[in-house]
Amino acid sequence: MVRDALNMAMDEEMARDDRVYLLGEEVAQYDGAYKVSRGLWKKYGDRRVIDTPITEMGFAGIAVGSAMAGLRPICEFMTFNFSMQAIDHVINSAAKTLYMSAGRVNVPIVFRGPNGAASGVAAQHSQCYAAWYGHCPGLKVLSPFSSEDAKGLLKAAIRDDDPVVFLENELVYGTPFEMSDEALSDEFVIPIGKAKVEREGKHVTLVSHSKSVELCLEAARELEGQGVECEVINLRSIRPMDEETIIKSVMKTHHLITVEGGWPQFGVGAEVCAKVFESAAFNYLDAPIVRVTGADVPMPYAKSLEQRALPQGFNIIESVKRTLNLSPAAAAYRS
Amino acid sequence: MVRDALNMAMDEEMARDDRVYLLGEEVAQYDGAYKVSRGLWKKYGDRRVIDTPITEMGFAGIAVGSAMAGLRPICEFMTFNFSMQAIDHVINSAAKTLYMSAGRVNVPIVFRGPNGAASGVAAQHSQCYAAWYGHCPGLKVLSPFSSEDAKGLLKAAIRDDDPVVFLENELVYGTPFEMSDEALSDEFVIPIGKAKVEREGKHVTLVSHSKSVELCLEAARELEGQGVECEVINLRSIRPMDEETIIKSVMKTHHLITVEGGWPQFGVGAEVCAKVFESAAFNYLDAPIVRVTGADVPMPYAKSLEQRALPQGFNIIESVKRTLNLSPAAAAYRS
Amino acid sequence: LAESASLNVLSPYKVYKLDDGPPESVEVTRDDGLKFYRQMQTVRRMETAAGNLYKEKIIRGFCHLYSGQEAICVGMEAGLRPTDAIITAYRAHGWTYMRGVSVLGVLAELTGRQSGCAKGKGGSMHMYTDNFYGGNGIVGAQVPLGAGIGFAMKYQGTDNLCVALYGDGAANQGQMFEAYNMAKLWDIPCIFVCENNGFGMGTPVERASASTEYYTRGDYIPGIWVDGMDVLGVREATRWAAEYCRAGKGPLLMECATYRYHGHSMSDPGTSYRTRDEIQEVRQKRDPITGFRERLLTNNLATPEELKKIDVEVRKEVDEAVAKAKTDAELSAPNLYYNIYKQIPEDYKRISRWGGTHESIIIV
Amino acid sequence: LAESASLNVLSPYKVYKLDDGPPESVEVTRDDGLKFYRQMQTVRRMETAAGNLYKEKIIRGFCHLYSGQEAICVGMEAGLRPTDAIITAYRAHGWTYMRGVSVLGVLAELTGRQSGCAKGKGGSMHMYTDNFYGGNGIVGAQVPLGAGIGFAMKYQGTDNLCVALYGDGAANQGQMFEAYNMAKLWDIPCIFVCENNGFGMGTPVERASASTEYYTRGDYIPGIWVDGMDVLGVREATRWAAEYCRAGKGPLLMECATYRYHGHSMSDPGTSYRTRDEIQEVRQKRDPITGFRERLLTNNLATPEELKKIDVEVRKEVDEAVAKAKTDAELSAPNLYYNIYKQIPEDYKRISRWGGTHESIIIV
Ligand SMILES: Cc1ncc(C[n+]2csc(CCOP(=O)(O)OP(=O)(O)O)c2C)c(N)n1
Ligand SMILES: Cc1ncc(C[n+]2csc(CCOP(=O)(O)OP(=O)(O)O)c2C)c(N)n1
Ligand SMILES: [Mg+2]
Ligand SMILES: [Mg+2]
Repeated sequence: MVRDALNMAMDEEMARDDRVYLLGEEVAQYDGAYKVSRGLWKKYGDRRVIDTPITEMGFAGIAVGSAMAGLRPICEFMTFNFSMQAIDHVINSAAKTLYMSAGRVNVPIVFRGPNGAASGVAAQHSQCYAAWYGHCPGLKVLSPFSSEDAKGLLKAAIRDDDPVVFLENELVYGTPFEMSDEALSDEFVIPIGKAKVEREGKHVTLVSHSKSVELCLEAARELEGQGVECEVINLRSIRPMDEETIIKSVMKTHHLITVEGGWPQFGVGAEVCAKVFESAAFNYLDAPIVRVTGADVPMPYAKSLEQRALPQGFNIIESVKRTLNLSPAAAAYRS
Repeated sequence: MVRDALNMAMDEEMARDDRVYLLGEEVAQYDGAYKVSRGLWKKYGDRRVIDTPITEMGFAGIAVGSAMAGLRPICEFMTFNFSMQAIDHVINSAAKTLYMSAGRVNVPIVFRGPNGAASGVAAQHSQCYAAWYGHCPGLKVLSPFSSEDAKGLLKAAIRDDDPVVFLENELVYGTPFEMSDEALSDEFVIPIGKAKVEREGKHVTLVSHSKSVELCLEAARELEGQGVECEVINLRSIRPMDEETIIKSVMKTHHLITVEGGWPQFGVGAEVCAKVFESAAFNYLDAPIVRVTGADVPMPYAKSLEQRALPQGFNIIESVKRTLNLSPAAAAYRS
Repeated sequence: LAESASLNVLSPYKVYKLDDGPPESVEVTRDDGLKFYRQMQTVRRMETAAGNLYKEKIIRGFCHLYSGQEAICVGMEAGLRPTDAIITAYRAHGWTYMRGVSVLGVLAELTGRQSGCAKGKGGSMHMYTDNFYGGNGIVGAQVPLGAGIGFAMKYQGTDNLCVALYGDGAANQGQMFEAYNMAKLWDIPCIFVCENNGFGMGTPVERASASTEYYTRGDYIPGIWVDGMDVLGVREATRWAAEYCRAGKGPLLMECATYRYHGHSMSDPGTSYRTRDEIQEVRQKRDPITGFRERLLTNNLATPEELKKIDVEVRKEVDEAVAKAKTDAELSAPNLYYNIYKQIPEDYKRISRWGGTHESIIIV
Repeated sequence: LAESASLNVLSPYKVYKLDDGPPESVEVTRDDGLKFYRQMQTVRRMETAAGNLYKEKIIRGFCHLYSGQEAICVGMEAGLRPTDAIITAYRAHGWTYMRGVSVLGVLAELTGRQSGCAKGKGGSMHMYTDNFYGGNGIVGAQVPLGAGIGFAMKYQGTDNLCVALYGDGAANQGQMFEAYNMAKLWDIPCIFVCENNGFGMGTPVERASASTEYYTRGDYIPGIWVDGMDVLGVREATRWAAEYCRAGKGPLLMECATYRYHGHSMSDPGTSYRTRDEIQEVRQKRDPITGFRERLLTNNLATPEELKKIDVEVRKEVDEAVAKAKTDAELSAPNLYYNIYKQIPEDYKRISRWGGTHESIIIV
């Protein structure tokens, strides 16, 4: 499970480096609101696993300050929605300080927690922050999908000397993913800034991150039956973004669809589009890029509306068919 | 001057509607940190022009609450950099409430203040928030360029029943722009969501907002001498974005360059790219879109570095030439 | 049966920076007594129903029950005017009901159906009605909003006030202190009410607050401590506080000591950070409803039969609401795109999940 | 000449939630006296130079001068260890100097040149050196950061502490109160110091703070009020406070009453919200340097000639720094892209202002 992979990553890194500590709301005695830190307080005690009051701005500031002074905090936001209260510290205190100090003060901190939509938690608890944080130099922004991603990237983030925003997804915390033997090792670290080709294919490229990768893989499986081979790219890293992998794939497939759970405008898909536009892949595209995204609405609570507000498998499948000109609706598209 | 146009807009709307009031740091007795509210406190008094303590989160919350209860606050952030402290109220309290309440509670508020880079104020005081706010449904996001824009759009924003983020630019506060007679009238209101073609041209479209429009116009004038006619589009509204105007122009010129002062990734240019990609204009493009943006760095203080961190006229001119294949460097581009 | 009785509040008030406080002897009429009983029972029953619907997976996501805290919403509402405003956090069901939304309006919101007071768009945390501004999912955010509502009331020249409620966990949020400061500087008619139920999620007050004397934490703002399990004490303190605010003396803090019976939200069993015994003991010794029922009877303000009858009526009302809340329809698909803006810009594109427009999505 | 003297602090301390306070009679040696005089003069002179460079348009943007407040940075530094940490707001020049950056390091940072302590990348508000963490442009943000630095010192098992400074305007920021709460809960060795200079930009304290007794605003955190124009009082109070913190008693608040001679930043004439007479009066009656100079002389700790000599040396040091700060080079273009990350991801693209890469921009 992704939850266990995250737990393992923190456990191993805390064992490895005394400077690493975890703080956040309910991370210690309650084992984490989503049980991601289960057992860590029992194992490492009050000094290294710290329950905070519900004061995000304050504890994020404290975490950043402690990182400036030599510690390596993991700062959990119960969900990233609450990082808005602390965002000034993420951007102005963490991301910009190395630059403002001309390299003197680095800020080795990880901000982590669930990001994007969960189930039935409505508008204030369902926002995706990938594009916002991805916009800001000085940050590294990771968005793992599988258990291996979760473990390898979180370990990389904790070891990194710069501030990392680590966007988890509550909906996959309980998903059982295979873990390779390699991934179970103490030294399994995934490099920041590299995407993963989750599935190779030659007809169309699907670029995605976080839980949406799952949707893409499902769609790819379904389309396989219909003779369409999708190449599925799991971005893993939102900033820096691995444009080489995307470009290479697009030059092979000639078709690109981006898939994400966040809002469409100024989103991750927009940046992917722009990068492809600026690249050599531009001339290889046989059809316009399609962005499959969350709807441009605050998240509604009601189940049927919520479902409609998020990308579904059939949206991807439809989009692939239109892009490849395989569906009767294709003609109507782009009117 | 843009400063006077903004002042006039607030003055007229305060005279017109008793529910409109202004609050923020130094807006009253000091006449505004940048003197945008000059004279309003003298004219309207303590009830309607209110100096706040330096507590953005608190006073933004108070402003939003008062809007829910029937007032029409203009909430000034001394600069938008400080809106990060209050951003939870901008997004979660202002932008989402109409939706969460299924239409019952609307929030007629204007958040305004200078946005983006000023001169020599370094990393924490130079960020552009256009893309961040543009990402979020429930908000309307305006970014005026000229005095007419400033007046007509601010009046529209104040009269609007929804939350509006109004991004000014300190660097043009003192710029003297012509104001038409029409613009001087009490009833001069510019519709939200419409771009303005500042200059017509047939060879290349330059899409921009805020002070960067000036750069585009300058570049266009210089290129005119070299036989290149640029069409310059002033977006005015970041959200909703007037894609029709962009698409129409691109279908005419077949070339597009976006220009903005903010960071490149997940920026305004990215969204423009993606919109064009999704539109009928896609097939009309004869060359890739180029994004001219601020550099992907926190803003440095030193003058020469600061200048390099921001788009300059020659960047636009170079980009136009490359796009139109007019320069010897063109071949090297896109390598 | 007596038409009214004079009773003492259950626990003496504590006051901070105040020369006097609310009277400790209060007058209650038979009618009010029966009304408060009915209201508290309705909230309790409604919450129990919500808990059951959650277990049946008909309510999703978060669901924060108010059981144990009923005396606060009932007592405060009785001490206020309907034109006064209220804003609270996500533990909002009881308050929504007390502000005039029917049991169905609450339960159907929880099931996400169109009879819900936000038509199912808001859910558990986001309920609204006249002079009731939510329902807010962001801990502490409602407090500056409440100060703003109070600000508007003063600006508009009324003598109404706003009550902004928050939990003991929220009490540490910085924006509280920003709101206190401006409310005091500008004499905003706002009562800041801390519902201290002993825990913020799994964290007991002592581990979250360097001072747990919440009624004193406004520093320069006077405060009152009230037993939040005593509906009469809460009503009396509220009346007194409201008068204070209406007199233009500025804001006031009020701490209501209470207890939450259920877990924080439905996914929290609520027994890892406190014992079952502790919960049991509060239920037995301090329950706001059982206690009040007893007082009604011993003071001859009601007969057991009357109360029984109320119980039956309440049960029926809630059961009917449950039935309807289960079967009521959800909003139709196009509603996904309504209520984003009140004033829709010309040519506005509703952007769906695949880059199409509003029109294309609803066909899907 | 006396080797040392025993003097009284200029104004009695006020204490809050403390049984005792720092001694009001303080011992000062001749050496220390001369050192403090030199340090205060250097800061004053450096700020005057900065003001002039600003008027010459060699310094750009914001420039917040510390003139009038010198006794605080000099007195506090004398009461601390070099291994203690300091963090302050944007009014940082004096503190940067006291923490060991040369006058040139400060002035060249202000002129944006590579001899600046942040090589010109930070400017007026962002200066750093060992155990000095800035320099922060966001009002109040440095306070949780400071608590975090203190946290790290405790975590690392040292008995060092952190001093986090903020203005009277910043004192109302919510994040202060969040930091206070956690610092107290966790016994963080941090002294929170409010430099109360009477104004936050154009707003006098009474219009910004519902309570202007800043040393009491930590509620449950004890506090001391000190005359911030008295370098000896500041030193003594700091020593005492540092001992308190080092003893593991948790955080402390300290208010230093002071005054700012210049406008808020260079663009503010600083005379619209206070009279010239008011400024003149402080300069004449409370100036930290003139006053201290007098005390040195009347107590036989220095001769007028010695002080004159210091003045001349200071002037020379600053003048030389000015000359270099004017002529020193700015960083070269590629530096625009350095220091964004300490650990640069493989294949990392430096993205210029026209969609090209690092390489393309530097050719431009
Ligand atoms: C800013 C923010 N941080 C964290 C949360 C998650 N959260 C929701 S409720 C809660 C506990 C609040 O406790 P308290 O204020 O005592 O209210 P109670 O639940 O006891 O009524 C937390 C941490 C949130 N919703 N908002
Ligand atoms: C969060 C934030 N809000 C507003 C500002 C603009 N600003 C800079 S300094 C200042 C006044 C601060 O006054 P005070 O804390 O008393 O410090 P002083 O300038 O007197 O040293 C303001 C409003 C800012 N930098 N950051
Ligand atoms: Mg609680
Ligand atoms: Mg001040």
